[in-house]
Parts: sequence; C-alpha cells; structure tokens
Amino acid sequence: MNCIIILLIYVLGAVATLASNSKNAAKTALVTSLINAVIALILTGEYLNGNDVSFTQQWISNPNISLSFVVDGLSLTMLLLTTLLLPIIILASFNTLYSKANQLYSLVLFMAFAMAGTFLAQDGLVYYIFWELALLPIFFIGLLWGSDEWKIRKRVMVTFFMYTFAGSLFMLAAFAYLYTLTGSFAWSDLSKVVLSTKEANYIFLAFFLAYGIKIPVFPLHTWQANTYEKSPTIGTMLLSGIMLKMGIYSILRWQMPIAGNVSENILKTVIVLCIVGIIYASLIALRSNNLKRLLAYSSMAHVGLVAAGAYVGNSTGYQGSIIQMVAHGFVVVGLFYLADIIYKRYDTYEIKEMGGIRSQAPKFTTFFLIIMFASIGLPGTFGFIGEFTLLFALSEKELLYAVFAGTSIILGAYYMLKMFQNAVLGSTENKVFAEVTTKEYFVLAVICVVLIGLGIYPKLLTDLFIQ
Amino acid sequence: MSTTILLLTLIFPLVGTLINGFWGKHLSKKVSGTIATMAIAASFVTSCLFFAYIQGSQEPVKIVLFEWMKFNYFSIDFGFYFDQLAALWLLFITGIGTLIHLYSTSYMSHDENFSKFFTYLNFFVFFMLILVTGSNLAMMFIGWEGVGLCSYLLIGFWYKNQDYNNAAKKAFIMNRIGDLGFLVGIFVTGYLFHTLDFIELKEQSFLAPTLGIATMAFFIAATGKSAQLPLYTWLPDAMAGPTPVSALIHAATMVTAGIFMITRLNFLFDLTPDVQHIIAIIGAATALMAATIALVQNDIKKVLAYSTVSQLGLMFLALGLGAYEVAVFHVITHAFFKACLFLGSGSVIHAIGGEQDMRHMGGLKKHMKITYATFFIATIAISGFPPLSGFFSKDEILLTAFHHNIVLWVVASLASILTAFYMFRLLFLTFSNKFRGTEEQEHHLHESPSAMTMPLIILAVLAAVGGLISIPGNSWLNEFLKPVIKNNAASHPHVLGTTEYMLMGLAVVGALVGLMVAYFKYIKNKQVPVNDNNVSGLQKLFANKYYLDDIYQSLIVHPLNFFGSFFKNQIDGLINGIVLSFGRVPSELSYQGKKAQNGNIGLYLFAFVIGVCGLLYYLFMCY
Amino acid sequence: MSTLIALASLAVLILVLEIFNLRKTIVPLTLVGLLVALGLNICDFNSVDSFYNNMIVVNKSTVLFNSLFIVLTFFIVALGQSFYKEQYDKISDYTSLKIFLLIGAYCMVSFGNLVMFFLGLEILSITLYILAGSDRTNIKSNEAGMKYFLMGSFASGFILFGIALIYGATATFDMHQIVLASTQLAMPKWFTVGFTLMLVGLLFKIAAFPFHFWAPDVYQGSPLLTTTTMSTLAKVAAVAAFYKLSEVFFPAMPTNFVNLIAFLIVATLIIGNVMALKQNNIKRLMAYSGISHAGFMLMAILLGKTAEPYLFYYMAAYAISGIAAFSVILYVCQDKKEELVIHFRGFAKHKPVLAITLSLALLSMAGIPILAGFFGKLFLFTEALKQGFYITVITAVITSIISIYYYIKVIIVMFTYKNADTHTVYQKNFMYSAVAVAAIIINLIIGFCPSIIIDLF
Amino acid sequence: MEQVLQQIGIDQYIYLAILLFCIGAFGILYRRNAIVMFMSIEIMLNAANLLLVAFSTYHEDANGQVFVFFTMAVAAAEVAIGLAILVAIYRNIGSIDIDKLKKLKG
Repeated sequence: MNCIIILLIYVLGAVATLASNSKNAAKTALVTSLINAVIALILTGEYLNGNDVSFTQQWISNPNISLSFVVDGLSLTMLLLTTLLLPIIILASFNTLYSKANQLYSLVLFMAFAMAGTFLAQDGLVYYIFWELALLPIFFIGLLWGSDEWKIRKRVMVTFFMYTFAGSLFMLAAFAYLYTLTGSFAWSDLSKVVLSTKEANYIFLAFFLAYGIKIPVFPLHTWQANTYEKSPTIGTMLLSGIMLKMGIYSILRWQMPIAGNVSENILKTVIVLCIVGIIYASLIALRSNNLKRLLAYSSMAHVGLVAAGAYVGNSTGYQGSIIQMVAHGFVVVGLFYLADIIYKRYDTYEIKEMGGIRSQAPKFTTFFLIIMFASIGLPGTFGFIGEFTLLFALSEKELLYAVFAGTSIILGAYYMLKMFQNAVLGSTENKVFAEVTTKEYFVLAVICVVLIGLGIYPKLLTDLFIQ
Repeated sequence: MSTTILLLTLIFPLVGTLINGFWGKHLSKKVSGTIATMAIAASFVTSCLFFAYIQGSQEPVKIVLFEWMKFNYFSIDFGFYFDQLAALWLLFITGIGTLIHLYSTSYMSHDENFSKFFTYLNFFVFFMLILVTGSNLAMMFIGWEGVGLCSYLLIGFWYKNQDYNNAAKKAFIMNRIGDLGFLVGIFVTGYLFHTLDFIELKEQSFLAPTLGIATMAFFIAATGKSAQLPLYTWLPDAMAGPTPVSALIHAATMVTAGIFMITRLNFLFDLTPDVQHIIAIIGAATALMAATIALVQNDIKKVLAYSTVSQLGLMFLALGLGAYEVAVFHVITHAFFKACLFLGSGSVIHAIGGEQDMRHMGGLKKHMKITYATFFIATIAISGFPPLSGFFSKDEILLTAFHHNIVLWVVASLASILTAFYMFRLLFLTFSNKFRGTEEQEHHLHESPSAMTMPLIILAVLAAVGGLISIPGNSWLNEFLKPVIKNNAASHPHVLGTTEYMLMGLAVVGALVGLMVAYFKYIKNKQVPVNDNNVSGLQKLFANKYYLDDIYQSLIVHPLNFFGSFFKNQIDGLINGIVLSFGRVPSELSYQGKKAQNGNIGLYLFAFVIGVCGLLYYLFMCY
Repeated sequence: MSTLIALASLAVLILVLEIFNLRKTIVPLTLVGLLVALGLNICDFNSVDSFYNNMIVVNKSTVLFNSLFIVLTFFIVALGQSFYKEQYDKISDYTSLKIFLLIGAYCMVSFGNLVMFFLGLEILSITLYILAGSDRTNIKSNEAGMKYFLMGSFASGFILFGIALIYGATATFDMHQIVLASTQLAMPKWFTVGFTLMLVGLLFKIAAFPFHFWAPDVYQGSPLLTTTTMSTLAKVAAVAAFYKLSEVFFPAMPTNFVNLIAFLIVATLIIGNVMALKQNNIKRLMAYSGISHAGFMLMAILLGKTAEPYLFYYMAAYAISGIAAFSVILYVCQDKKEELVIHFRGFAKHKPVLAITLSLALLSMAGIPILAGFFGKLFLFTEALKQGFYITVITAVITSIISIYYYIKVIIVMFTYKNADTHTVYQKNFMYSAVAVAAIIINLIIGFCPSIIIDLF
Repeated sequence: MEQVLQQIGIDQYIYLAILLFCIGAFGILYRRNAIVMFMSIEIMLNAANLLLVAFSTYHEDANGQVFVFFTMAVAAAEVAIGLAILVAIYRNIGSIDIDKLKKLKG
C-alpha cells in the first residue's frame, strides 16, 4: 500500500462526484471519504509494522523537484485527522440540502486531496503547490454556497483569499531562497541547511506570514471570524477542522526545522503574539453574540495555544501541538455541527434568540456538554491531553507563558459556559427544538467517542509520533 | 488485597452513572434511585474492605493501568494509589455518599429529571474517588476537574432558572482559576522532579528555588476548590443546587479536596515554610471573615455555606501550621455534622415547600421532631461542646495555633465563638418560637419520610461520636496517618498539660457565650432579623459579604467585559482596517493612475521622451 | 530557413486563393500550412546554421521561440475563422496579415544581422497597425490604430537611430561581428547610446514602464482578435527579440545598467498590477496584466543566459494562458459593443466549462499552482534570488498578490448568479470553445510537467 | 567625399543627425496635426538615414547605404498605413486633429 493511493482516490472521487447527479453526490463523496479513511487506517497499520509506504518520483529536473510523499509520525497523524474527519464532515452536511451538490462535494473532495497532499509532501515545492491548491476549493465553497448577501460574502471571501494567498507567496519566496542555497526543495535537504541568524530571521518571518495568517495568529486573524461566519457549515468545518491545521503542521514540519536558529527575540515575540492572541480572542468570544463568530474566536484562542506550543520548539511542544491539532479538529467540527443543528431548528446563529433547548432535547444537550467540555480541556477528554502538554511545553520555556496562556482555560470556560447558558439552558419561549435525528446522533456520538476515548487512552494516537 | 476489588470501588459509581445516564429515562424513579444508591453502597462496602486491609497490613496498594501520557523525560501513568489517606476519604465519601443518595431518593422524588440527578451524583462520586485515589498529580487533576464539572451540573440542576445557572457558572469559573494554579503546580513539579507520581515525589523531592511557586500554585488551586480567600465566593452561591448536593459536594466531600491535596503533598509544603505561613494566615482570615458573614445571613443554606467556608478556613489554618492530621480530623468530623446540618436544612426546606428564608420559619420543633433532634446534635457538635466530635477536632486546631502563634489562635477562637452564635441563631430561628410562614405552609408542615430521616439519624450519631477517632492523648487517627505524613514537625499537644486544659476550657466557655447571646437574642427577645436593606454599620458590611463580590465584579468581570467589547468593536476593526489598507493603497493609486492615463497621445509621447531622457541621463550622466 | 520560406509562400498562397475564390479553404489550409511550417521548424531543432551571410540564424533557441510563435499563430488563425465571420470576404487579408506578422516575429528572433531585425520588427509593427485599425468604421479602432501607429513609428525611429549609432561604432550590422567588436575594442560612447535607444524601442514594444502608455488604449480600441494577437504573439515576439539582443548587448553596457533594468522591472510590475485593479473593461485589464507580465519577462531577460529556459517557459505559459483567456473573452463578447467585465456576470451558469477555462487561464497568469504560470514565476524567483535581485523579487511577490485581486474579480463575476442576465443567449461557437479548451489543456500539461519545456534547452 | 568628411569630421554629422532627430521628436511632441506629425517622423527616420550614410562613408562600408534603402521602403510603407488610418479617421470624425482622439483612456 502506498500513501499516494489516498491522493488518487480523492481525485477520482472528486471527478466521480462531479459526474454524478446532485442527489447522489453527497453519497459518492461519503463513500470516497470512507474508503480513504479505511486506507489511512491500513496505512497506519503498515507504518507501525515498519513497512515503507512512501512515494518518491523525480518530477522536474531543473529546478530539482520531486514528487515525494513520505509518511512519518507527524504526517500520518495529520493524514488520519484529514481522512477520519472528512467522512464526519460530509455526514454532518447531510443536514443541509445544497444546490449543485455535485459541484460542492467535488470541491470538498478536491480540497481534501490538497490537504492530504500538504500533509504528505516532503518536497517543499510540492508541499507549497498542495498548500495553495487547498485554498481554491474553500474559496469557491464559501463564495458560492455561503450565507448572507452576495456582496458582503464576496468581500469577505475575497479578503480571505487575498490575505491567505498573500501570506503564502512569502513562503514561496522563502522556499525559492532556500533552493538557491541547497539546490533542492526536499525536506531532508532543507532541514539540514545551515542558515545564518539573519537569513534564518528573514525565512522565519516569511514562513510566519504564511502560517500566521492561516492559523491565524494575532494580529493576522481578522479574516477568520468573517469567513467562518459566511461560509456554509461544511466549509467552516473544513476550514477550522483541517485547513488551519495545515499552518501548525507546517510550523512543525518546515518552519522550525529549517529556520530553527532564528533569533531568540523573534521567537519570543512570536510566542508572545500567540499568547496575546489567546487572551484577545477569548475576550472577544466573551462578547460575541453570534454563535458562529464565538466559535471562530474560540477556535482562534485554542489554535493560538497550539501555535505557541509549536513555536516553543521542544519535544513537549511538538507532541502537544500534534495532539491538540487532532483534538481541536474533532472538537471544532463538533461545535460547528452543534451550531448548525441549532441553526436548522431555530434558523438563527444569534445566541440571544436561542435558549430552552435543554428541556426539549436532553440528548443534544448531553452531546453539547461533552463537546463543550472537551473544548475547554476537561481532563478525561482529548482536549485536556493537548492543552496539558502544550501548557507544559510553554512552562518549560518560561513559566509565565504557561500562566498567561493558561488563562485560556479560565476564559474558555467563561465564554463557553456563558454561551451554553444562553443558548441551551433557560426556559423555552414557545420555540420547538426537535431532538437529534439518528444521523445527527451518530455523527455526534462518533465525535464524542473519539474525544473521550483518546482522552483516556491517548497512546492510541500518540504512539504514532512519540518514540 | 485484590486490585479488582479496589478498582470496583471506582467502577460501581461509574456503572451507576452509565446505567442512569443511558437508560435512566426508561427506568422508574424507584429503580433508578435504588441503582444509584446501591452503586455507592457497593463502593462503600469495598472501601470498608480496603480499610480493614490497610488497617491491618499498613501496605498501600498501587495500581497502574497503563501509561497515560509520555514526555521526553518522564511519563504519567493512568494509575491509582490506595493508601491510608485515600482510605479515610474513601470511607467518608462513599459512606456519606450512600446516605445522601438515600436521602435524595426521597428529597428529589418529585423532580422530573430524577434519573439525571442521580447520574450526576454518581458521576460526582466517581470523580471524587479518582481524585483521592489517583496515583499522581495528573490523575488527581482528572478528579479535581471532574468534581468541578459535576458540581457545575448539579448547582445548575434546575437549569430553567438563569440565576442558578449563573451560580453554576460562577462556581466552575472560580474553580478553574484554582485549576490553573493546579496546572502550574504540576508543571513546576514535573519540570523539577521529572515525575508526578506521589510515591516518587515523596522520595525524590528536594528543595528547589522554584518549589515555592509550585506549592503556592497548589495552594491557589486549593483556595478555589475549598473555597478560601480570595476565591470562596462561589460556594455560598452554589447553594442554588438541590440541598443533598450542597450536603455532599459543598460541605462534606468536594470542598475538602484542597485539604486532601495539601495533605497528600505535605512533603512538598513542609519544604516551603513561607507558603505554609501564607496558608495559615489565609485559613485564619477566611475562618473569621466567613463566620462574620454567617452572622447576618438569613437564608438557612447560606448560613451553613458560610459556616462551611469558615470551618474549611480552620482546616487550612491547621494545614498551614503543618498539623495535617489535625486538619484531616476536622475534615472528617466536619463532614459528619455539616452533612447532617445540610440534610436537616433540606428536610426543613422540603417541609415548608422550598422556603429557605429563616425569617419565614420558626417553631418547627413541634412538627419535625427527628429533624430537630439531629439538627440540634449537629449544632452542638459544630459549636464545639464536649464531648461531641467538633469539640475534639476544633480544639486540636486551636491548640496547634496557640502553640505557633497567639494571633492566629485569637482569630481562630473568635471564629469558633462566632460559630456557636450563628449556629444557635440558626437553630433558634428555625425551630423555636412560632411559625412565621404563611398558613398554607403551616398546614403542610410535616416530618420528612424515613428515607430522609434515616440518614439524618446516622449522621447525627456520627457527629456525636466521630471525635473518638482522635481523642487527645490517644489518637488513633494520628497513628493511622503516620505513613502518609512525612514530617510530624508540628507540635502535637497529645500530651495534655495545664495550658491545654485551660485552652479547652476557654474554648468551651467561648462557645457557651455564643450560645447564650443567641439564646437571649432570639429566644428571650424573639428578635427576627431585619430586612437586608435596613442593616447598618458592621452588619451591613457583613451582609454585603465585605463587598467582595462587588469588588470582583468591578475589578475583574467588568474589565474583562470592557476589554472584550473594546477588542471586538475597536481593536479588531482597527487591525482589519490596517489589513484592508494594504488593499486600499494600491486601489487608490490605481484610481489616480486612471486619471493620469487621460487618452491624450501627446502626454504618452511626452512620457516616452521623458523616459528616454531619464534613461540616457541615468546611464551616461550619473556617474 | 525553410520555415521562413514556407511561411512566406503560405502568406502569398492565401492571397492567391482569394483570387481563385477559394475563401472557404483559406483557414483550414492555413492551419495545415502552419502545421507543416511547425514540422519544418522542428526538423531544424538540432541544427546550428546560418543563411545569407548570417542574415538568418537557426539554432535550438530560435527554433523553440519560432515554434511557440507558430503555435500561437495557429490558434489565432483558428480563432479568426469565427471572428471574421461577418466580413468573411476579407478573410484572406486578415489571415495573410497574421502570417506576415508571424514572419516578422520569425525574423525578430532569427536575425543574425540588425537589418533583419529591423525588417522583422517593422513587418510585425506595420501588420499590427493595420490590424489595430482594421475596424474602419469604428472610431475606437481608428483611434487605437492611430495611437499605435504614431507611437510605434516614433519608437521605430529610436530603434533606427540606435542601430545607426551602433553601426557607427562597430562598422557592421552583423551580430557576430558586433559581439567581437564590443568585446575586443574600446567602444565609443555612441555604442552604448545606440543600444540604449534600441532598448527604448524594445521597451516600447513589450510595453514596459515608462513606455507602456499606449498599450491599454490600443488594446482596448483594437478589434478583439487583434488584441489577442498583440497580447500574445506580438508581446512574446518582442520579448524574444529583446532577449536575443540582450544576449549581445547587456555585457557591453555600463555597470549601473543592471540597476536601471531592475528599476524598470519594479516600476513596470507596480504600474501594470496597480493600474489593472480599477479596470472594468476586460481588454484594458488584460493590457495592464500584460504590462505586468512584461515586467516578469524583463526580469528573465535581466537574468541572462541561464534563465533562457525559464524565459521561454514563462513566455509559453503566459501566451498560452492568454490565448485561452481571450478565446473565452471572444466567446462572451461576440455580440457586445464593449468588452466590459460585467458582461461576464453569471457566465458560469451558462457555460461552466468555458468559465472554468477562463478561471484557470487567469489563475495561471496570477501564478496559482499547479498551472503553468506558477512555475514560470517560481523559476524566475528562484533564479533571481540566486543572482541576488532581492528587491526585485520582493516587489514581484507583492505585485503578484495585487494581481490576484483583479484576476479573482473577473472570476467572481463569472460566478455571480445574482442579478445575472439570465436572458443572455450565448451563441454557440465551436472554434472559440475548442481553442480555449485546447490552450488550457496545453497550459495544464506544461504545468504538470514543466520538464517537457525546461529540458528542451 | 572623404576629404569633406575629414574636413568636417564625423562628429559634426552625428550632431547634425541628432539635431534633426530632436527636431523630429519635438515636432511630434508639439504638433497636433497628424500630417505634420507624420512629417516629423519622417524627419526622425531621415536623421537616422543621414547618420547611416555618414558612417557608411566613414567606415568605407556599403552596408550602411543599403540599410538606408530598407529604411526608406519601410518608412514609405509605414506612412502609407498611417495615411490610411488617418483617412478612416477623417471619414469618421471629419478632423485630423489627434487631440480629438481621446475616447480610449483610463
């Protein structure tokens, strides 16, 4: 079994989905994603057995670029996140009847293809190509299937597109510069390159522009809440669940190994920015009235922590960020799904207009509670393992970092519980909230099982990347 | 000792949770309640077995299930550690837990979410057991946060009332502040000693410069969970939950987690005397402050809540003085009488249909004999009259304080005198004189059913005789805990001298004074507390809880909200504006450029010639 | 050489066919003829040869450039089949003009002598003047023709004057001997002045700052197919000629010359991309986009011989995307008076394939992977960084970001369904669609496998 | 002829050519009548021609003079096209003032 199969299947699936009619598109996409989920699991098995599942093929001789897809602990974990989350996301979208579903799901699969490629590629340029490719589908998904008035949506999506694209072009320039030094784009060569501090600084900053925007890190975040709000739920899930992980993954894979000897001041500044972002986003989440925006800022706060951990650059930070990426992926998809379910019933994202759900839908409430508490890192959920490891990593670097970043567990609890109280609790006001359907139940149950299962026995996953 | 039996102790409540959680809706209330109660009872049985075992062999049991987390220089096990300390907590958690479950089957019988209540309650016990049996700090943290979760769920159990939800939220967040402390403590400890395991920590710990930060952080965690200054304000609000919850979680078990944790880590705290001093001072201050607030409270549960805070303060005082087993002793006796008091108040509230204001009670003695009797016993116990349990445990604290620092002793004694006063005030206002409620309420007054009175009786008995486990001079508890507590550095007045007897006498006299004042005020003069708005002076300060809540509101909550809005409305827009200006600048340039490109060929040619001149000038003149 | 002869014959043949009233066969026959010429051209791939006293030079790079020109002409002629439907009686003129244009382009890169270069340039220019003003009754076309003609001849004057000065310095028009002379003898100042004047003319032809002003106006006023030709074939040919000359002259220029060119590149990139932002006429937009691409290609020229494959790749990628884009623009604007961006509103709903084609073409120009334009830019950046042109690369990166905006704007308009003119019936047009799709497929192929072009060198 | 050249010097020819060229260029810049502009262009081209011929003699190389013929042919062709366009314009707007051509801008 070779890891490139996953990419091929995604492309084939995308084509098949495009070819199918609107009715069957979602099912085709689901089947494709499920096949890939299975394949990813098989690959994991093979990888653990020590089989080589990598793929390398010379592509362009001048400049030297090869199609190199290597599976290691990090990329495999990310691949698993992508492949396993995608069926959940697609299944979660069954709630909504999208027009031109075949195009939508085709784009979704194409985006999955690009994201999986980003995680697998070990050649800087191939990686960059996948990185950019992932941007196009989500742009169109947001643009064509998003909510709100066309004009506003267009402005939001264009800002998002321009912003992220702008950042990544600097990364391309950095790669081009690295190529002039090494004559290769291969990760194995680039990670060995010895840079002077000045060079490392510039390259670090170029990468940071790309990743900082994608993640997003304060103050490069302004696109995020708007984009999350205007995208259709499936787009929001893809964005927050998988796509922003590309940024953190890239820090771990590319930025820190290559530009690791960046000057301490820059590194510290970046970590401090991440931490400032945590508090900043948490406070905004506290004052958000729109559920989707609240979740967007909450996501930003969480990811800020992950980024801070990744930038610490020690092994604890490394594993912490991987763990939290997976945890956050499932949590945030769960949260947006919950928001979507509420939206389907109440037809609003305004928290003020919700309430009285608990008395009508205890199952829904239970799921809400579990996912919410996983989000704020309650021990026993996977979110805790991630936050714990990350905060520990920060404390290894500087205890004050951990203290300030740790305020997120307080503020996170504050805004989440506040939201929960206003959105779910309280009395009914003659609004009918139907209990979750079987499909919804299934999706939420899977997410909860993953979160709790991995929270209790994280080795199931962490063994992949911790030697 | 079979590990299976030990694990069963944990598993029973979990099974109870799961059964009630998944199928509770389909079960009848009776079955549901029985299952929950039986689960805890079964746990109690296994706890007893373990207690018997450890009493005999003295050998703690460590169970490691699997490796939970792994870092490059150490790993954290998913394991349990059953020792003497855990045994004590196991016993009274499951023991009192069983009683309160039993009580709840009756107390909650009219609630529509009956099974959910028991789900949460069982879940709480499960987490509490993890907290006390976890083999390392991280495991303890699971329980630590888990009980916080259940506390949140149970305080906000009547979720339709947003005030209750606010209280629940407040409890959780205040606890989280402490939890951050816990985490910081864990991090420093792990970083310093490369382990979080209690056994290894005990063996390997040494004094390091940053250890003080760790112990201070742990103490902050304890102030959160055990409701000490400055984080105690959630506990009185937590009375929003059903009364059995208050009894179990906010009096007997959860709030003692902080004491448990510090006792567990006594070897670390012993290394940092500065932090111990802080603990002692905070403990004493909390004890006095809460006691003064309790003087003027009119809500029956609020009085008990402040009383709890005050008593916990005394325990922390003991901890700060290094007298860990004294603190543990008071935890146990306090669990008995405070649970009894809460359940008693629950019985009262139950009887008058949910009324909690003492001003509308009175004269219940006639209607609720058992409740009154048990309540009376518990009140004497908490006020520190010999030979009931409270006397012994409180007196030991006072004695220890006296030997360390006379100021602390004075404060603590004052707090206990006040305790006697406000407890009797409570007793008299509730049970004596005439009923002050509505006629309809009076009509319904009745003694509670046996499922409620049974636990009351048992707890009252325990409150009465519980002091026997550590009577001065011959302390079984002290011996039992010896393996757990590394340093018995604190002086233990188990050899009684004149000073000790004098102090005991003073304490009793003090309690009597409290009683008499209350008697004269509320029985003889039949005073009824005035409305909150009409109080003045010191009373007003007390009634407003030293304005601590308001201070927090204006110093923390309001700024947070302000900054949240400020960031959301101003800063985010500003940043966005800066980002967009990167687009506006080219776009403005483009606009101006369009004007320049005016379609006039003369201009184009002119630019052409200028360009040529420029090129030539640069190349040939510009050397 | 045989290619040139074949092309010349083809052009004449087309005119002859008109005489024999075989108009229907003109376009197919021309296409076949072009294929033959392409074949002949490719046959010379490995030969190094010169003809007529080194008037025409054949080597690998000229063969490649010429092949590209022929391919582009092929597409343009094919598009002409539909475009000149209304005035089909003049098809022979238009078609033969395009072949002449190709001949000019051929001479511009294959010259071994400045005479040949000048002739090639003039053939190309004059043909374009005619084509630009070919819509006689349309005042805009007239204006475009006039503007282009006036400025073009003005530039020709500079080129000619430059050639004269160079001749004065070296006493020869032969490139080979000029190289020899410039490297061996101390040259009088006229030589560099002469080349600078030629440079001016060439910068004008590729529409680089500050000689770019004509481009938007002329592009806009010309008939659409002429715009297509200008922005693809003519631009690429001028760049190639520039490159050929630069090979010889750049080494002989003063040291601050590189800075000058770098400055011009930066300015061109900024002007092109910034000015494109606010355009609502697609032709103007493409004109400014073309200016910015001229900046990129100028960058490749600046980088010298090592960047030749990259220059060629960039040219190919740009021109092919241009063909694809303009085919779709032709399709959309067939019956429109003006080629406004709004006319594309909701186009994706009617013709998703063509809309996607245009999107891909524009994205390729913007430099989105995996399209050819991306590699073009990447190769350039890499090479430029290698040679230390940091500021140029950073400007290029920033302006690329700007460029995304106006490309994406057009794409979004196509996908705007709201308020879309649902009554618009787009006439079916096989040729436009076929050329568009074929061009975009070529773009994708060279995007997926840049090696097939890069490895040719 | 050579004598003349030696007497006057090649530099003078160059200056003359440049002068002519500049006259042509300024003519284009300042005149708005298309015909006059055409003439100016011709002056520019002829300046170049003069230079070519001068150099040709100076170097004793006939190539330069041959080039002049090419130039003349090209110039003729160019002007033919130019006039054709001009006629078209005149037909449409009845004027040959190029300042009236301002439709294309922005």
